[in-house]
Amino acid sequence: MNFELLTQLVINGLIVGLLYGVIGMCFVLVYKSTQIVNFAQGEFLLIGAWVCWASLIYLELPFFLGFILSLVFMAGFGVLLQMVVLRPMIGEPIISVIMVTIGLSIFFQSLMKWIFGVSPQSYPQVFDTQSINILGLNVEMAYLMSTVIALIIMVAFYLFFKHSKHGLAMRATAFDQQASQSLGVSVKHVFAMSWGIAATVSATAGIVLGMVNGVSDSLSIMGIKVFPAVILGGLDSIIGAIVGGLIIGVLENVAEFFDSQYLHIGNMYDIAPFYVLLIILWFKPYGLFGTKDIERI
Amino acid sequence: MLSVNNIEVVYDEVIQVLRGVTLDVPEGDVVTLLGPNGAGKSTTLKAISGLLKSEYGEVTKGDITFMGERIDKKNGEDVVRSGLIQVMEGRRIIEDMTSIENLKLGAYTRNDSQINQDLEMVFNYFPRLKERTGLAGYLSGGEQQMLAIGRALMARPKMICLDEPSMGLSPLLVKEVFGIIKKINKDQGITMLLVEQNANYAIRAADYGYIMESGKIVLDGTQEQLLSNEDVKEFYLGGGNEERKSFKNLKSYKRRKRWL
Amino acid sequence: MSSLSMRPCGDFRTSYKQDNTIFETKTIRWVTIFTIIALCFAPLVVDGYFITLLIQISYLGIAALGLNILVGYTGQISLGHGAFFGFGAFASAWLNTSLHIPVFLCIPLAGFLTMGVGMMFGAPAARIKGLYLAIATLASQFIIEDFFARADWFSGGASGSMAEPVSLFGFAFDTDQSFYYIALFSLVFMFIWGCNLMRSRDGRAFVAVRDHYLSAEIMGVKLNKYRLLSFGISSFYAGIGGALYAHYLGYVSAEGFTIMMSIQFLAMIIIGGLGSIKGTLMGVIFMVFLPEVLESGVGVMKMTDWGNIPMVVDGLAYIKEMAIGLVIIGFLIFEPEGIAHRWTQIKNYWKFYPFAY
Amino acid sequence: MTESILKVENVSLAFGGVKALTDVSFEVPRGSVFSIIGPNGAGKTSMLNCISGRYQPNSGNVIFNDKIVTDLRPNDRADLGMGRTFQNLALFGHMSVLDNIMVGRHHLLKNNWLTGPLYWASPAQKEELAHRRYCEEIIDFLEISHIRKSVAGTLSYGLRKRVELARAMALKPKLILLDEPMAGMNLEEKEDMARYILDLNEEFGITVVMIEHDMGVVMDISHQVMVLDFGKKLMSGLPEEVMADPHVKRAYLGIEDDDEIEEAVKEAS
Amino acid sequence: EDSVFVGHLADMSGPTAFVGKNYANGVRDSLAYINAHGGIDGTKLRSETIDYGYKVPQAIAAYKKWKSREGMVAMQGWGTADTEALISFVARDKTPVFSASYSGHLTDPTGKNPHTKKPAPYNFFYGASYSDACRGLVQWASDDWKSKGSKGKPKFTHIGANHPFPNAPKAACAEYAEELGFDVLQPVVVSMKPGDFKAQCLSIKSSGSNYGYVANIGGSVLSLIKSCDTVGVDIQFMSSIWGGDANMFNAAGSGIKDYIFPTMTPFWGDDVPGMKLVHEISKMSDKSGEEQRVHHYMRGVCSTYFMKEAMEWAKKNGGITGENVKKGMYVNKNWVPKGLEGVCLAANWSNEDHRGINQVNIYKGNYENGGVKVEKVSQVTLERRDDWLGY
Ligand SMILES: Nc1ncnc2c1ncn2[C@@H]1O[C@H](COP(=O)(O)OP(=O)(O)OP(=O)(O)O)[C@@H](O)[C@H]1O
Ligand SMILES: Nc1ncnc2c1ncn2[C@@H]1O[C@H](COP(=O)(O)OP(=O)(O)OP(=O)(O)O)[C@@H](O)[C@H]1O
Ligand SMILES: CC(C)C[C@H](N)C(=O)O
Ligand SMILES: [Mg+2]
Ligand SMILES: [Mg+2]
Repeated sequence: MNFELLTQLVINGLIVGLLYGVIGMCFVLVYKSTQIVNFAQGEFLLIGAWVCWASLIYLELPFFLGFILSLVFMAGFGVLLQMVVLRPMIGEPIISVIMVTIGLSIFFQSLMKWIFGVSPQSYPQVFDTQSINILGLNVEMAYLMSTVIALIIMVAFYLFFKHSKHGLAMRATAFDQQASQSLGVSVKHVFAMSWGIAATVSATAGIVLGMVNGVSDSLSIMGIKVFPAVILGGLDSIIGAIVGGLIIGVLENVAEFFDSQYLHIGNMYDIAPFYVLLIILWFKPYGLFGTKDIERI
Repeated sequence: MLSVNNIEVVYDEVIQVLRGVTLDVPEGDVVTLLGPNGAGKSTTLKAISGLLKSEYGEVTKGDITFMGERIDKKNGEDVVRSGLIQVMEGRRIIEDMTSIENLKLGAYTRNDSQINQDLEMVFNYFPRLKERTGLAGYLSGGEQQMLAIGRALMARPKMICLDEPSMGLSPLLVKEVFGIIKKINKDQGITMLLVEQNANYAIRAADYGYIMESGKIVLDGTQEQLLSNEDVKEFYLGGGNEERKSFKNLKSYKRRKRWL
Repeated sequence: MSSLSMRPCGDFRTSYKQDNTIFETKTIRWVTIFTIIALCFAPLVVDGYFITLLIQISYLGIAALGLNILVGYTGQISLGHGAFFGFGAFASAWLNTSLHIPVFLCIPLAGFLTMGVGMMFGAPAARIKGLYLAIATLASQFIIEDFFARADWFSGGASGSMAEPVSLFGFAFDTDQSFYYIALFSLVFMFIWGCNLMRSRDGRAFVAVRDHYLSAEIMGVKLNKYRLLSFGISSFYAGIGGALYAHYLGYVSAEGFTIMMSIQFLAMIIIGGLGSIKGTLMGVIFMVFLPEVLESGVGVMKMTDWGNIPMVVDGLAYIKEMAIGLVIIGFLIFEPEGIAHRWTQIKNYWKFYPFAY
Repeated sequence: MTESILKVENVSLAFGGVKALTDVSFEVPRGSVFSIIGPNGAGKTSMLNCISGRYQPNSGNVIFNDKIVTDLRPNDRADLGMGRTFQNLALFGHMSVLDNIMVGRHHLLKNNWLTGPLYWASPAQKEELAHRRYCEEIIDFLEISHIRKSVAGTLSYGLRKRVELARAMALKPKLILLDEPMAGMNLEEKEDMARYILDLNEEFGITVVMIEHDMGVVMDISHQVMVLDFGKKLMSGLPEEVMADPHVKRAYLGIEDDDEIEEAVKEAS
Repeated sequence: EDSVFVGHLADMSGPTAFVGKNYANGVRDSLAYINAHGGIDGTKLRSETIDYGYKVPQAIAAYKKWKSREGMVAMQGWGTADTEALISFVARDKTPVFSASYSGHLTDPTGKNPHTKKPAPYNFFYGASYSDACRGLVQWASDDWKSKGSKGKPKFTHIGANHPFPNAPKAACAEYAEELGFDVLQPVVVSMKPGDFKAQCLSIKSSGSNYGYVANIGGSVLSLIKSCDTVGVDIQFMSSIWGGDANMFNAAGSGIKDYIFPTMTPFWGDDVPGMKLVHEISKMSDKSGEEQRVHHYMRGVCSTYFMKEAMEWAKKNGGITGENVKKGMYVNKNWVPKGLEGVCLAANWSNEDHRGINQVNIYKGNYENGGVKVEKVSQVTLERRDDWLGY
């Protein structure tokens, strides 16, 4: 058994997994406050990645400026999107709103292709050392950056939901919009806030991915790829998202390990997480940290 | 303080529920709104606090003014911010939050420092809420009702609309609750619009009352007038002061209401 | 009066039987029957292009109805319908080529095979609910897709597998015009099946489970049985739809039964109206015609001098896609409850016309 | 065949810390109206949930018709003839009133997903109509024929309660459990509801277990009353006895004599 | 005035648009150019380009529309998805299709080879089949191995998604590699969507494979190269025909080291007689004439021009019908469309063998100060073995 390979894979899994986690958190945020599963998540990443790329290539900004700029842009974008498209849907059946997000993803998918073309692009070199070596595995700097950012975001989210009254308001809205309204919670603001934050955070993830793998329209697949992570952790748990992300990340890699070394089935990297997902859900129907819904009459 | 002028409400663009309802709540008073099931009481309250939209309902005629300004076009949260809050029918507490969180949520529109005092106040009114630290969804029906009322208090409103606050409460608590309502109204001078089924209490607790049937106000009057009205006695108070007729040997024919 | 109204204005029925009909009024029933008869003559009037679209509407419609029974009526979201559709297609082709079962039998058999698979993947529904379940079905999507690509014996792997045309008593339905009748028949049959299902015991049980599974159980409904069954039935429909698709194309390749297809199906039923049978059909028609209409729109644009602005010419492809997205969004903002709901409202409006309420 | 249709033996139920029920036992005589009263949070609904199978008691037994049903699924208990209504309404919101009631017939219907769709070609249609007839009787009995076709979710609170009763009756139950049937009704409607309960008890011969806070009703229509307090059985007996009990008066009714109501309010105002 | 209709299915917005756009432009410009210069001996070509976004239903609808409304005589298609979906239809309707899906199983019109599931008599494509191209690459690889004088058996790995397109050459190519004395390793699956492929790269690395056939396209290949670069895999990548072009290289940048890829046409800048015509054609959509077209564009052109000449033959021999166009494809041997000498390879189609092209040019790309330099390393001609027909 090739332990060196295994350790390297596990490390890789942890690092990639953390990124899944970050993207997962955006889902959780939107879901926690609006009950909506955002199918346009992937496009958020994409837009963020492209915008930053453009700001570096065309505006020739230094990276961190471009980075901040794109975050600001995305925050505005998120809020605007909410005002134009999602606000009218407030109080409508959740499933319809989910469908709207699917519509959004179709729309932005093509818009991005129109604006930025269909060929993948690479980010200009940002860090003078592209990658550093951890236990024999070369890890891109971008990932380390994302790791740090991820941790910060994570803590921020946690505090936000536990202690600020907006956190409460978001959860309340998610549970019963009419009732929350009757208590003076402005559903609009809650929505705006959560979409704004979600867009911003996704952008971060998108940019990191762009730096590592290059930007291309199909980057948005990430949006779907993190579903298992989110569910695994529990749809409404920030920590869950992170843990789920890590698990899936490691899982993929370990699966790849056994596949390539012993099983020789092929494609376990992509499929295994789903098998595991099914198994875990069977024993923990609300994921690892998800809150049960109240079964009381 | 609050005046509803001849409003009509339509659901789903076709189902008309209110057919010109007019009522009027003077500042500092407790006004009650009685009526059989499906009369449109809850609808009236929803119309007042701007909660119809999310049910595809809308006020098609008439207007509602609260402290001088029109609110019938405002949406829910703004109405609350202007100081009018409703305790909705069927409790509508946030089940997946704890009682405390629910109460804190009630204070959402405030940002002063006295929130914790008010928490204590609520706990004084309803001690048992303090013991139940779990999720509010697991509270018993009555406990949830208490929570709902407490939550409204947390907003420090100028006026509260209560939709059947005594529903599902034990006699002891009903009595308490009405006591509390009266007390709040006294201590804090909060105006109350009280939709009730328990007429005995409601009318006695109120300064003025309206009776609504199938979307219209069919009778209104002061406490005394209502208490002395034959029909009210017959249909709402249960024979009023003379011997209460037993549920067991009811006459199955119905006396015709005079106002119909 | 009622004989001409789209909706009963007051109750004129004299027997429960009359009251239990599929159609709200005689008028509607006759309109429907007449439409179907009219459709039988379609090949004589409209050209092959239209026939294709009608055929597409049929097999997609059948599958979509299945999904609506699962999502709309039982309240279990599925993101794996596309895969089941594909499974039906391969299954039918496989049954025919390797077991040499006549095609017209393969189609229903494929339905049942798919039903089995569907129930297998629906099993988690016994424990998992809501969005958790939705994502669990997403797993089935990917697992099955992967299976297609690797199971050469079943799907022919990279080079796909072929499907003979339907043939009855020596007559082969191998042209669009002839296959159209197979499709139309299947559509009508499966939809009547659906209507009857929903107005009989198990149909009600589904809705009960959706609306309030706790009280449903206390009313005597076996929760898990029905959660599973609705998966079964929905994949049965998917299977039939897929099988028709296979024998229409004559060739099945693992391409195309992707998550995108599953989402397409969801779009159809949500736009059409969840928990509405006629809504399902409306939604499918909407989603099938949308790209075609936009495509011809693009054609028109090319004619105009817009067609000369390179930016636009290159853009057209994307503009079209964006338009699809926009239409979906705009539509849902305009009518979140789906076409069926708007339809009912219009009827209610006319019912009381000219007195709005 | 004993004369008690329902036996509850030392049932205890706890949720984490909260002891909802501790060692409660009682018997419900066949054909009687049996009321459970008690302060809020005393465990009444939980008791009902244990009987109807929503909750599993941590210990103790529920015996229905001389059959131990303690660990049967709720739907199996329904088959045995146990119907109930709920405190927080639990109708099928998007179904028509009629369908809601037809669901009550579920366990009596035979047709399934194969025969049902063959509607005309199978016994399904005959069966459906036969049961429809039965439901219509219930509808007439509860005087809700005017809302037969309307969507349950849009009905007003009181009407919904009535529909729930109808749905429970459709089960053709031997025992029916009512959780605060009178809540949210005005006197007039309470009178109706009381009449229905009496009728379904006397005419249909259904045993009734009822949770109710309205003492007037409880006093008048129930043969036996049990008082729960903090999950414990305080006492049970004839209505008069119970009402006479000083502890009940204080802990639950909170009154010494009837005309206190006036005072209660007066002193407040 | 008389005219015939040619349908053109393209993916310019879908998942394969990355290469699809270039190929489609080649076809579209050629069709326009042909018309601008007298059409098929005076017969105008009516044509419509429909972007079906790699969605099968749209492709079918488009095909039927053209068939029933325009009386289409031939079609320029695109990808695996649409081509395979239409196989039966086109055979039934006798409509030649010139696809950009080079799957081997399209090359056996009569089903001689037992491997063939479904004979595809009306399917043509310009270029070596995915299988043949891959065979060419492994042939080069074995020479390369020898020339390097390395010891032992070289190891070969197929790297690609588990989908029909990447899988198309898998079995065939592996078989031939074995034949050439390769040690064929377990294929490595990487999704068609870009992502972090360090895991796969690590297992490639640990397997010590020497030659890797990259079957995916676009972003996916980009990610693969980047990931393997980071991990430090020492393997000779050999891409499919769609896996190596200027756009890819510009995107991958420094990642490109000795990147081997096949072509069936020269590059834009190359000085061959036929390029003049290509540049003219290109002006149809790019007046300035500045745009640098990638080699997929050229294949689009060739595909259209072979069709054109077949049509010309058909016109002389009983009129431009699907059937005649098919026949037209068979008349010439070692055949290059007029004016495209040096651009399109000499082709041979026969009614029993649709392997029009059995030649691959093999290039090597290297990143050098800000640009990617490509050099031709070899040219492989594959024998027309019967057991390779349709496989
Ligand atoms: N969302 C809705 N859509 C359609 N009709 C509705 C809706 N909500 C209420 N209604 C109808 O409006 C009428 C009045 O309902 P409302 O709840 O206001 O009565 P109520 O006086 O509160 O009765 P109760 O005392 O039982 O609560 C009822 O007939 C009900 O069917
Ligand atoms: N599922 C549950 N999880 C946790 N605690 C519960 C649950 N169900 C009930 N409880 C607790 O058990 C106690 C009894 O609840 P129950 O609903 O039986 O009271 P009740 O007698 O019906 O009161 P009410 O008259 O107000 O309805 C309550 O304190 C409640 O908080
Ligand atoms: C996948 C893309 C490169 C298109 C390619 N022609 C195919 O075979 O599908
Ligand atoms: Mg009400
Ligand atoms: Mg209770």
